[in-house]
Amino acid sequence: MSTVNLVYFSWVRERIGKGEETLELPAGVVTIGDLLGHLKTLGAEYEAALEHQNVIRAAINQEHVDHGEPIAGAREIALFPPMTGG
Amino acid sequence: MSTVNLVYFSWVRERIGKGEETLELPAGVVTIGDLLGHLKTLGAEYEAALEHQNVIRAAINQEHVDHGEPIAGAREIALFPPMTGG
Amino acid sequence: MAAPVSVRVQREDFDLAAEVSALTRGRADIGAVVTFLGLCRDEAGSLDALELEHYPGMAEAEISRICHEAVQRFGLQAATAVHRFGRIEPGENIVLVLTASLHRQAAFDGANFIMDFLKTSAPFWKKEHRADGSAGDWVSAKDADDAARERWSR
Amino acid sequence: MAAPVSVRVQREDFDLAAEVSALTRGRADIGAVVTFLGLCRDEAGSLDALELEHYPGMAEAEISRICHEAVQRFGLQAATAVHRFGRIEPGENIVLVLTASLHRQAAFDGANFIMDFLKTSAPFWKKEHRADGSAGDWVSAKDADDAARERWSR
Repeated sequence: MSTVNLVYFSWVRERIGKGEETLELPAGVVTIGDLLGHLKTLGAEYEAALEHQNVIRAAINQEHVDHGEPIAGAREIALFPPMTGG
Repeated sequence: MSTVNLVYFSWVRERIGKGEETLELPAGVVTIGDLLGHLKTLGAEYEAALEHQNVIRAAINQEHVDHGEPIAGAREIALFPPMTGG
Repeated sequence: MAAPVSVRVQREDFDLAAEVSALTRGRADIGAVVTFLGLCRDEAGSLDALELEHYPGMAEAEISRICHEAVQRFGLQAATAVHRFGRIEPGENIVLVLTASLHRQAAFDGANFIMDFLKTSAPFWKKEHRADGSAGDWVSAKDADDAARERWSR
Repeated sequence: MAAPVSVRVQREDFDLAAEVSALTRGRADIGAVVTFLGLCRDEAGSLDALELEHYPGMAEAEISRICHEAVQRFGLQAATAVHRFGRIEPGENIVLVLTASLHRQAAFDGANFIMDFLKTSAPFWKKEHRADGSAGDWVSAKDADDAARERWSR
């Protein structure tokens, strides 16, 4: 088990119903993709937020990463939709 | 014979030694190119100013024209080097 | 000397003239300054306001990374970016980018590059509040913005 | 309604913030404003000042033609250009171009287009006064500026 701080933004945050949380992850969760799959087992709100898994963007320690990125050692993992600033 | 108002700028003005003048043109002067050729017969200062005839730019009534442009009816003809504003 | 990069993410409005002045003051080696100002449009009266959410910390970090890349790539003398968050009404400022360079094309390209990457990489999300009081939607990312960014791929 | 084009040729300095404000004030339909500011460089201390000569009347007319073409070509909501003449010292402003549009790329392209044509078509000529007191030369036109203009040929 490893502990990870998660932060959510925009409609990912709204659908999950919270902006941040700390979770214990089972050993099989190695990459961002694994994490998304794991979160979807935690309830309908996670399923709704992460339904279209391929559009979800992720950042580890405030840097963009792909879904294949290993999460070992991450202080903070952020999940959010495509950005619409500017 | 036709009468034309000429204006000069930058080093064309400096070499000719004046910023404007009114000239009577002989009948054979039809285009800007003809005008440049005629001016060069008027003295060493014109020859020096218009020596590299192909780099001289011209405007008729404040609009850019090519050397082949007829000058009939021109109120004002301007001769100047390539522009360097901005 | 590394070219100065200044990035701020803030709720309050910014002052374009003050930013230009901060960038050019006391130096006579800059030939060109390009500024980009992004404003909130009223969408023909249908928009009451935008609510801009951002990822504090990462927003500043990501915009800094983009600005430094632009400085490097286009040889800029300086780059500044200011992005607002919170509630922004039609006609109000959202984002400001400034670039300075010896010659004009670098400043144009640098500001254009920064905006293209800022649009698609800086962690900001816009929610619309409609003038008719209906629940606002999150603005969808545009394919055109991804395409604009792809122009810069070498 | 035709997009407003404002062109001025003047000896005195201009105020960038006032020009942006004049262009955006009282309207909430503009999404992007790009400004280009051209400044006099000191050329590593060798330049005392530039003397800008212009063709009164044609300078305004030619810049107006360029701005109207940019408005038409890029669908701009507004365009402003101010060009100074006379003696201009290092660090001082020379030229200002502003473009406004719904979306950012039109404003970027419009300002870039106006500057490329202004450089090669607006009747201005720069003479250098050197810091060592030697007689200044007229600045030569650059092939690079002609090439920049040719980019826009359809």
